[in-house]
Amino acid sequence: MSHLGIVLTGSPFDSERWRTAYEIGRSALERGHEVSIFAYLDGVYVPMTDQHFEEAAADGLYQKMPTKLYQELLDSGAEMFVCGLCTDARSVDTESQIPDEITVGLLPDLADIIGEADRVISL
Amino acid sequence: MSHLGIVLTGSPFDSERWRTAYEIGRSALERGHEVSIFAYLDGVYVPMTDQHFEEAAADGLYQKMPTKLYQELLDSGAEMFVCGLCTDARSVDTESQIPDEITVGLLPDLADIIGEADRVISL
Amino acid sequence: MKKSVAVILTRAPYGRIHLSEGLRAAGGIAAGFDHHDVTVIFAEDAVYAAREDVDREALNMPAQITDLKANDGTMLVDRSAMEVRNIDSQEIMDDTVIVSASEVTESIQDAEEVLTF
Amino acid sequence: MKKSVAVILTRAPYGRIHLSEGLRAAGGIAAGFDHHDVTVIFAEDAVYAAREDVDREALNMPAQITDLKANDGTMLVDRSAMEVRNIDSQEIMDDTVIVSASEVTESIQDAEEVLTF
Amino acid sequence: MIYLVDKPHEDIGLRTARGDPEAIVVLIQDGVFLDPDIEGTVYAVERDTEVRGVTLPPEIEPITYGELVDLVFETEVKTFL
Amino acid sequence: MIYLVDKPHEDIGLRTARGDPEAIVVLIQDGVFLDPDIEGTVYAVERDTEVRGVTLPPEIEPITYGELVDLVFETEVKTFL
Repeated sequence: MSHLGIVLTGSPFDSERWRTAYEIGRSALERGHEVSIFAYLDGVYVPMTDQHFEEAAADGLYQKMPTKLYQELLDSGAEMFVCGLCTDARSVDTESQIPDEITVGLLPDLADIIGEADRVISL
Repeated sequence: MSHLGIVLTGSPFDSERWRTAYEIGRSALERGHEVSIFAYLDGVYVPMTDQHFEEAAADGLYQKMPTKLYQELLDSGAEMFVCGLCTDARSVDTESQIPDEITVGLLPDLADIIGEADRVISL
Repeated sequence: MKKSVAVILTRAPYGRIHLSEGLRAAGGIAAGFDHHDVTVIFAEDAVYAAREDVDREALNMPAQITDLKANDGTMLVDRSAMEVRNIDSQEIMDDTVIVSASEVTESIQDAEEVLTF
Repeated sequence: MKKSVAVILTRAPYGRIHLSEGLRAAGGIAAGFDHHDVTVIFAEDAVYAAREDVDREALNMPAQITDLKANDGTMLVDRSAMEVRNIDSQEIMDDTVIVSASEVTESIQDAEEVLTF
Repeated sequence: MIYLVDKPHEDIGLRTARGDPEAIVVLIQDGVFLDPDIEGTVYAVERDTEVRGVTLPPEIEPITYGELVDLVFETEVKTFL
Repeated sequence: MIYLVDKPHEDIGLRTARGDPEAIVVLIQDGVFLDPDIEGTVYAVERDTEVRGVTLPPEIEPITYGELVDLVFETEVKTFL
């Protein structure tokens, strides 16, 4: 078993990085690896609870919202942090809008992931 | 008196469009014009209440957060809409996280602004 | 007041919401009280989205295009942007019209308002 | 485990948070438990931010750079990105080191991890 | 007509402006780094040039947001941001 | 070493890969539109090519996320996204 670190900086609607991070993270978990995700900058918008967007469902990218896909990662054992300064700046309420499994962290957590993971991918 | 419409699609931290929209809107209001802003896509993150980011204050761009600057626009009489589908998709709680002066609207409101404004700027 | 509006799509289609939501805005503007005249222009990296081989369902395009067409909106594709990206005319969907760079310029000039996504 | 980390800044500095927050991340990584070796690379449009004429206060850079330097981080500027943008060596701040394209390549190659902002 | 031009939309923005003999180009945000080869008047938003430490060539005039608003109501505006 | 390359960071990504005789380039997201002129192995993420309707040239191999993860743990990875 190896350990993959992922740094995620893009918002759910402005780039594909959130989706790529999900796909890579899921594949790594399925292969029995450990996954740690650090959400930084607009990446903290990604795992927010209660995203609804029926109009964009179709068969498309938002058929399952980032809320759902990241909850799946958490349920499969991914470790995840959101940068607390970033959530404060963006008025994301970490109590009510970030899943309980996610740790509100700071840069030392990112430094630790970099030190502990076998590989880090920056998205 | 003329009427300026502004369509805002960028988030507060990923591009400068929110700031440009503020500056142009403020100047138009100071000159006695009417200003209507339609926040669409990640633009709905811009006027969210309770943004805090002491670390980025300095003399810089976030010395006054988007929360504050857009509240100033509202206090000066700007009319503002956020796209309700966009807030739902982003899990923005319009009750608690969007100022009361802002109308949660839909595309017909954008169509009206385009029809009523003398000029429309898209940011 | 009814106006002519150009909606310019500029971004690569996949992984972000701009193409689908730009089209939705175009349809919504055309369907509004004033029934604005809306021309959608696939420009820059958005020309990738006008290709037949694109999975429109996966881009949430069909409903938006139906709404736009129902309100007499038109869709233009910038040939000069296609050329830069080695996209051939045969690759482009039938429900769009391929136009030259100068026709793109003209249709932006003629529009009373321009929105960019 | 202590690692060497390259933090590549790629975006134009003003109006978005990436430059300031990329530098803050670099400093935070250097200051962490492992005291990683951090090299910040001003590349692409971020070379604009390495110019003396830039208002560093307005970009919230000073505190971040102080933290980075206090933890032995270094800042490189990609000369090839400067050339494309007509930026002269004299315009670049003293606390950064201008390096050639191949030195940039080498320092990215040598780094065990790469983060891009 | 006014053409508000930012990077990275300068290609379509300037191309459109070139077709207009009465074009007024206003460089805004990162657009102030551009030095467009174009007939007609070119402005750059003063605040955006200042904060970026950009020295404008003599043929490009600085413009304040207030002046820009006046200009926008005098003629039509096309935005390329 | 693996170079994960997306647009618009292809310049610095491919430039870095060119200096490595054992480079494995993996095109990802909008990077699958690229056709890089480079020695060595080039992959493109399968899902990203499919959804974009991109037909890969014969010298570019599709790769699944799972295969990419395996590859990443076999060698080092540099990301240019």
